[in-house]
Amino acid sequence: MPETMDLAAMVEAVLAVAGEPVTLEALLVVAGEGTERAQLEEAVEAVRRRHEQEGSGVQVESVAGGFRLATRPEHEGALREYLGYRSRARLSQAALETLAIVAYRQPITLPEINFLRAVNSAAVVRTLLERKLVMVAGRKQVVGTPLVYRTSKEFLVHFGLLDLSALPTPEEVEQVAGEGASEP
Amino acid sequence: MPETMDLAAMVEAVLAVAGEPVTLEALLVVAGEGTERAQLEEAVEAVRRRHEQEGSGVQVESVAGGFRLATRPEHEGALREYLGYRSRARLSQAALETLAIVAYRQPITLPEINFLRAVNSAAVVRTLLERKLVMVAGRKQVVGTPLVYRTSKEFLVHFGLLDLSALPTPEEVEQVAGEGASEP
Amino acid sequence: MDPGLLAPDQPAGPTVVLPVFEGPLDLLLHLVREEKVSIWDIPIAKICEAYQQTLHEMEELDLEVAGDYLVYAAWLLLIKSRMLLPRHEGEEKDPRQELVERLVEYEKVKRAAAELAGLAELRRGVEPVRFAAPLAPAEVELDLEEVDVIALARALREVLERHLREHPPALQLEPMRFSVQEKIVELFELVSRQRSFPLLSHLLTRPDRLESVTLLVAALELVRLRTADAHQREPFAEIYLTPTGAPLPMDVLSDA
Repeated sequence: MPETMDLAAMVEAVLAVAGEPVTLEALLVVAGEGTERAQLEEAVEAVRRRHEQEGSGVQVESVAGGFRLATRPEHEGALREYLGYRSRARLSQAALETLAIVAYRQPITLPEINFLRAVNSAAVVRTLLERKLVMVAGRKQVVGTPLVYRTSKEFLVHFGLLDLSALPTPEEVEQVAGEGASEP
Repeated sequence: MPETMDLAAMVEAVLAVAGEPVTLEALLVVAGEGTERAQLEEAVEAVRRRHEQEGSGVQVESVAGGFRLATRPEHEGALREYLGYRSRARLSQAALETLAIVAYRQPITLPEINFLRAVNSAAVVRTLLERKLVMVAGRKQVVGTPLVYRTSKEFLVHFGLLDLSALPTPEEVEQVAGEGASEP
Repeated sequence: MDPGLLAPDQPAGPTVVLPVFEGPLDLLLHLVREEKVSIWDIPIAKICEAYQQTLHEMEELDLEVAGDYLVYAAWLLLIKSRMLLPRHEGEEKDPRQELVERLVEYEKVKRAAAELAGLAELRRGVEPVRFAAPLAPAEVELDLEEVDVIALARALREVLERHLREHPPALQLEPMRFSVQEKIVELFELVSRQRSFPLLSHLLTRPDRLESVTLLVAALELVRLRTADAHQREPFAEIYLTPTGAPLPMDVLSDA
């Protein structure tokens, strides 16, 4: 029954990109005229069975009046491990903002960063220190003698800059990236 | 060999969640100690083979230095129908030319691109930056210290390349350069 | 194309179909191919003429002929004139050499672009999967590898804009440089002298915006005090002030 298998492949493709439960009605629309409800039900079952085989890491779930493809509970540990690994090579928006402030306003203290971001950025600064993008460059001689931060050599290497004067100016960014341009 | 199948299931779960290329190194970290590189390669192959069977709507791709689960081209129509007409816009001829220049000559500056195309390409480069197909990789140490561009990871994913060495060589391009190349 | 889709009453006559060119090199390559000549031995006079002819056609079609095309038109003319000069064996290089080199390089670019287009076409419909998972990353994170200086500079701009929104600069109050009372007296004298005083022209020719504003308030006061009438023939037309004959009240005069 090749037709069911073709339909099954189509169903799996839709479920794979949907990111949310897909109803049988939606699948009927996608399949177009000439496809019976029963055929689609069979196709969904075919996808389900295929993922019950050994070696599959995902399954078809029936939820909220529809179907979705989801990982299996037994892989939760692996997924946690993977997401942790991935986030070590990533920057949050908060980290990017803080890095930008340090890059353009260095040397700068944590209270000054907090003032600009209006959020306590201690944890983010710690992350940047761990990633070696930012480093401590002494203390500021004001009340509380806070630590001052600078970008590191690794920072320059990562962004391909010879020195800090090579950071693009706001005007340059506007020209290159079309910031603020009103046309679409 | 149940162990390979267990590893394969774990690999599939990770790929399913990642939605982006996952390197073998990442999989090694996730699998933990005691898992050999060769075993993991075998597991990835097992996932790949399983999705080459009839009835699968997804495939394992080797792109941008890793493995990725993605849909197959034959379901484009179904996906477009389901997702609404949200299919990525094709790149213009100007964008393709500029991208080809960046891809083969990176790192490269805007004046160099302009020279090769004999047309001011600032707007095109801006579009490519917005689509994240190219990125700034620092500056060139020549008069005016212009920004230099290179292709991104997204570029490799977009064109289905494992790495830059997977780009067709100039000789290969020469061979296939038939009528197609001259059509506007 | 479905012939039924064609409009039945299209104007007859030849229509010029001009391909879209990506620039002067693209146009030149097109001409070289159209004239079926070798790129290594371009008949410059012929190509030069065809090039200019195409630029004319583009202009007639109201296509924008950018400066880039004109630079090449001038270069072609220069090469053409150099070709006419006698050259001695092995003394100078062919005047066409640089042009040929650029054309060859550009042809490579076009082929590579076609190659990329082909690769992209094969991948239409290839979309990354989004399976449901028990754990999702809490926050959208950026691949450090993909963060460049432009992303950095944009992030700074966002911070500064947000900061400015949350800490708007204190309202600056300018010291009063003109008094309404003084202006009432001044304007009253002007109106009385002229019988029909063009208010708008007067306001618009003041060098200081603050003075114009003060004068406008003074004019409204004059009308309110019934010492002047205001007339306007139509919206946005000149506003004329005419004296009613009534004097300025004493309190205005004494405060001024």
